[in-house]
Amino acid sequence: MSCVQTFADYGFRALGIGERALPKTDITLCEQVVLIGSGMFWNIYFALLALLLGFVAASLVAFARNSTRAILWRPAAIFIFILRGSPLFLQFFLIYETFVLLPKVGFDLNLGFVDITVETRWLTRAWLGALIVLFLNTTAYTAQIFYGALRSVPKGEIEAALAMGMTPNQINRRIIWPTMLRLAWPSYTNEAIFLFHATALVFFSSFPAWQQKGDALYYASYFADKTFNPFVPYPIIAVFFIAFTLLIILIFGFFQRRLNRHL
Amino acid sequence: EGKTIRMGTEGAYAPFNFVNDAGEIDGFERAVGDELCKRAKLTCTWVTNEWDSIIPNLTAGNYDTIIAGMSITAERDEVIDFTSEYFPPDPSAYVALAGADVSATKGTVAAQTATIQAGYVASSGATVVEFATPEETVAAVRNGEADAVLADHAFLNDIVKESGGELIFIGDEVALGGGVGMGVRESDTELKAMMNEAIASMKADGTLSALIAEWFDGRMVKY
Amino acid sequence: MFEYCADPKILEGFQWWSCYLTTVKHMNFYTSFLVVFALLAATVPIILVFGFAGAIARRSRFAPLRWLGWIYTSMVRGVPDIIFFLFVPIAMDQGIEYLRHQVKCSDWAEPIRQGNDFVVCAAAKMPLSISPNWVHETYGFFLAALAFAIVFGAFAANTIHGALGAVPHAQLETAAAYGMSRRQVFRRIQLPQMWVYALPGLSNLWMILIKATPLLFLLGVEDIVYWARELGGTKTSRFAYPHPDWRLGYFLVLMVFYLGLAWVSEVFFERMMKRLTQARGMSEATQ
Amino acid sequence: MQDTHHTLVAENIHKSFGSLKVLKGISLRANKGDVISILGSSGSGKSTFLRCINFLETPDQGKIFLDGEEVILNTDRKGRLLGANPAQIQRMRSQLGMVFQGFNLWSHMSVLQNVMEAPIQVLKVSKEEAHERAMRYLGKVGIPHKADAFPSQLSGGQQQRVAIARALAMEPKALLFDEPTSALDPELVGEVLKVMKDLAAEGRTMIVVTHEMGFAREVSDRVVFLHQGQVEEEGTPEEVFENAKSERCRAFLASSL
Amino acid sequence: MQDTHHTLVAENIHKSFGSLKVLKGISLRANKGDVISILGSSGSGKSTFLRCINFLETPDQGKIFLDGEEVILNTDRKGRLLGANPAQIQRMRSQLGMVFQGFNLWSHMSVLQNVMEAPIQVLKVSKEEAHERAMRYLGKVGIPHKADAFPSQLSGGQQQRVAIARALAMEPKALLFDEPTSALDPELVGEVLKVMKDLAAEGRTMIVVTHEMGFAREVSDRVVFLHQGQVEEEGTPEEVFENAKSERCRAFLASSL
Ligand SMILES: Nc1ncnc2c1ncn2[C@@H]1O[C@H](COP(=O)(O)OP(=O)(O)OP(=O)(O)O)[C@@H](O)[C@H]1O
Ligand SMILES: Nc1ncnc2c1ncn2[C@@H]1O[C@H](COP(=O)(O)OP(=O)(O)OP(=O)(O)O)[C@@H](O)[C@H]1O
Ligand SMILES: [Mg+2]
Ligand SMILES: [Mg+2]
Repeated sequence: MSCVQTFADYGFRALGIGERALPKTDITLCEQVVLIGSGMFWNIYFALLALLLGFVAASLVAFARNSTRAILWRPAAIFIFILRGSPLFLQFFLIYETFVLLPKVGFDLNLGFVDITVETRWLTRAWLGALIVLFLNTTAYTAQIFYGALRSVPKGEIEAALAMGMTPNQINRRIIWPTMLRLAWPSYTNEAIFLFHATALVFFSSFPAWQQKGDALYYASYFADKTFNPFVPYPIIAVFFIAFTLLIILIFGFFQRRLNRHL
Repeated sequence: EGKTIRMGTEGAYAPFNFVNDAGEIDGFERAVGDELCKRAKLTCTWVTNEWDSIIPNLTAGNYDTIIAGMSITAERDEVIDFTSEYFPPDPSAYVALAGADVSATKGTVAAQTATIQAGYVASSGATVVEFATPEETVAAVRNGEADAVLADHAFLNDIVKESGGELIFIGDEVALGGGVGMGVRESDTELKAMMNEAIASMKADGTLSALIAEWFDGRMVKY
Repeated sequence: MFEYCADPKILEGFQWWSCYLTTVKHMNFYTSFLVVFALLAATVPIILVFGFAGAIARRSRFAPLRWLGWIYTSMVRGVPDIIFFLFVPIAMDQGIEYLRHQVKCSDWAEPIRQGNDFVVCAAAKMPLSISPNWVHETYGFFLAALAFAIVFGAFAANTIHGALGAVPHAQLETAAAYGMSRRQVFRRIQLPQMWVYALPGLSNLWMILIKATPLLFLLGVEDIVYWARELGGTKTSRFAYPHPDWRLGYFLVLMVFYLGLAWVSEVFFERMMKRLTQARGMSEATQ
Repeated sequence: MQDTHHTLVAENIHKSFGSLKVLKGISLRANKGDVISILGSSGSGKSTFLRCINFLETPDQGKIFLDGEEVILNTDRKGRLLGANPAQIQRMRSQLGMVFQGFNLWSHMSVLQNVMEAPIQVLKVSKEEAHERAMRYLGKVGIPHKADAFPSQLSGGQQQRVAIARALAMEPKALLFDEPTSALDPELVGEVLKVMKDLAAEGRTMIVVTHEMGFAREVSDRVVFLHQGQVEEEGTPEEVFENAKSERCRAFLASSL
Repeated sequence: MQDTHHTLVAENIHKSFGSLKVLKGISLRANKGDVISILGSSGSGKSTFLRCINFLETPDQGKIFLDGEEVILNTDRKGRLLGANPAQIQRMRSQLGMVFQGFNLWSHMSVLQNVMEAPIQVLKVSKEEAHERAMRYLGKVGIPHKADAFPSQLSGGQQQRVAIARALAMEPKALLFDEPTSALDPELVGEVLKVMKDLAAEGRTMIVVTHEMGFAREVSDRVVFLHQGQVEEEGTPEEVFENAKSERCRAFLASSL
């Protein structure tokens, strides 16, 4: 079977498209590369969505943490501490167990133009449940990074804004937030990389894989199990991760230069 | 001769092998293994290893045998060698919540990741959902995540028996894999021969059948 | 443990619990907490060694060494730690045995790779098959510590590299202006000043390291996660103390343990940073 | 004692930090067009006084009037004063331009954006209008060609001039300067002082904390010498520089010349 | 043209950064006990020249002699000069004390350690001897009581005095100062200038880049005015301050007074 054919069969297997049965015998290098690559879809999906949502939430949590009002900073501090202080795999486990215990109901969500039936059952599926865990986790880490940056925004620039009669809200939005972002960016780049790597834990530790649709590590360990040789699939997935990590560094570096263009 | 042999097992698959409350490896295979070593005049030490990497660690030489309820399959046989079986082919069985019928075996079926059962369900037309540990597969049935679980009969038997009627066997048993044998490195022909000889002698004098009856709910196997 | 524990089947309530929680298996669980600390204690010095080696390599004037430093820090940081742990320790183990084989059994005729098997002579085994089990476990622990150190050393190297660069150039230049040699400048000025800039990054790394220790069980070390999972799983009446799935409870205990460790660490690092910055009146270096 | 005909009145301002009494009852009146210089040694409370005037520090006691309108302060449970009405404080701040020693330009905005920001956000001026104003005032301080530069690309003197343009663009009733030249290289001091002299000549109300005796002498209508949180000496430049009554003030002036 | 009787000789120093020619052939001779002031507007190359003298920048061309010994420079493959012998450069640096504008005290060491460090490390002086020296020179600059303080606990003026003591403790043949007072508050300038005057009176060889015209006039034996990388004017203070031949120099002096 040619590699092109393999790609047609398994290129999107992680999404459930293509050949149903996974290769069982006479596994070729091509099959391993293609299936592990298709699994990368889920790693990217988790990383991308959790990062985007987490970025917004972390900005809010960071400002809450930086507030002088106890009803804002206390909960923010506790949230950050718990999620930063415990291993991700325990969070996966505990939150999955909680989701499993929720009653399995569906309810309709009216979006005006379309009705969607939302099922609590989705919470136990990786695409939603694991996303929520990763989102909460990166929110906490990012919030801590942003909070640190908030505290190092030059006081003088804030005072200058105060002295011009700007409201706290305007100052937060126009002066503090952009500066905070610039200061936080290098650490935030690291967090993005860590989060991307953490996506490998999704199917590995807690969330079940449905219909053999899993992430890159799911397929890599499948092959390691089938071929009994860890020295092919794991290096393959390592190369995939290195490549995407470099991509992250590239993209974040681009934003970094934009954020620093005035320096 | 008194050679030292390291026996690799999983320690998490009662009643084949598990870690008892004293922290020791226990179970049917412990009993069989110790007896085999005695007969082959070998000194044996026991080690546990994660199921996922149990074969690579054997070929890498971290221990000398796998004695972990491992079915003899063609794929595995390509990589390692098996002794003759010391436990007959054990059918796999479906377990579901009480009240479920056979249709559950065509619904969502839980299985442990990367087991022959997972592969079987995937090709049976049912929706397979894979968990990292056997514990979780049963939990998934209990909490309604899955309609049924497919696993070795011997493993499920204890659980069903003690579930107080919550869980039942459904559908037909499925014959997957061969009998259970001891895995050894292909290059280790000497050890394989010694073990085969010891197994044959245990079969011949009935000790093996007695051990099976003891550990598997009085199951009668004739060797 | 206690006298009355002889027959667990008849125990109830407090007595049952007191016996259950003091089984040998539970004792193993409790001691495995020490394993976590042992791992941390064993790895931190190696991590710092790797970190300094990597950072210094990256600053070297000798280009190949610089590239080596760069490759180490960027490649290893690019791979998720679990994936790294899934194959690198086995590879290291085989590497060590291969080298020992070359040295000790050079007259060995058979190939080392026989199909899938990796076969070295008995004398090259690491540790020897006849060694008692604790040697095997210690060796496994050592490999795990080494694997951890390689991964985290790469991150530490990156942090230290950045911190060395963050020391104000003027401080170094002044030392040079007084006639100090490159080595003296590095040892007397750059190195001591680096810590202020490295500490935030290193403390962050420490926090990550703590939370990565559950991966130990991937490396074959019987750590707290292994025992929590083992003890928490459903126990049939084949066991002395049967119970349903209690993993949730055990994992909550782990959670509390990790949170406590994180809290203590945070307080410690805050104090340390204060001491470093207060004496010198530096503004806190941002990560 | 309400002085409605003065542009800016500070009355009996007290301020402590912890147990340290920094201001012990300082009053100041500025008519429209007045240039008042505040002198004093380091730590005498000059900056704190200026910061109290526009509530960057809340005074412990005292009153502030701007164009006859009193800023309402309430006492909180612990007896501290608090701005009663954030909107009023913001409004009055928008009418007092402040120029800091460290410039405090917003580093992520271009020069033009720096100058346009507050008029748009605070005064709700249209973008076009703000742009037009910004260019006018940048022209006045002599650097319209730097409109698109970022602060980090400017010399200190240029940055301080942008800060002045930024304050001017709010068209404030009075300008407060806190040592506007002391962060500058000697050669850059000149350019900023020149701009300030021009502003004085235009008849702007200005309160200037400074160490530049030449400027204080030449430009101010009145000089105030602070010492240990109190007004030690006050008068026209001639009175203060030539005939200071206070010994301490004479010593200070002697050492600074 | 070798001048063995001069303490410090820089001959025809050239230096470019990229395509920017900063120094275009500057020479300078200092006898033992000479105080030479270097003036010039910002960017004229004063700092670069000073840094070339002790090889913090490697000159592109030119020669340096210290007490008649030439510092050997080699040309690398790209035609750039390189110090041939790191040991020689380190030795000559140890004989030239440099005091920077930003003080550059080592922040992780106490004042005493700062002063003792280089004598111990570079001159291999014993600990006791270094301690004795340190206390002597700290006494000379008037702050022996601050020996155990950390730099951050000192005022700018005090820091600069420690920096001078640190340079003196090497007992160098000549002292190089790069704008030693321009990072200081006006009130702190005085104390540092006083120390420098004392040093001049003691007969130390000093080369001082400064903006303090008063100091240059009063203390120096010779004044050098740099402009665009060249010596535009040179002479005794009287010659330069009262009868500068160059127009550019007259303009500079006028604006600075
Ligand atoms: N936020 C604050 N907290 C505590 N003390 C303060 C604070 N701000 C100022 N001080 C103290 O109040 C006193 C007066 O400070 P202020 O800045 O007003 O002096 P200044 O006259 O402006 O001096 P300088 O000429 O150095 O700027 C000083 O002793 C200072 O240490
Ligand atoms: N490392 C460098 N790389 C590139 N250009 C430099 C470097 N150092 C100095 N320059 C440039 O060389 C010129 C002379 O700089 P130098 O610092 O010697 O001036 P200066 O006379 O000391 O001025 P100032 O009075 O501002 O200190 C300036 O235009 C400066 O931008
Ligand atoms: Mg002040
Ligand atoms: Mg300079």
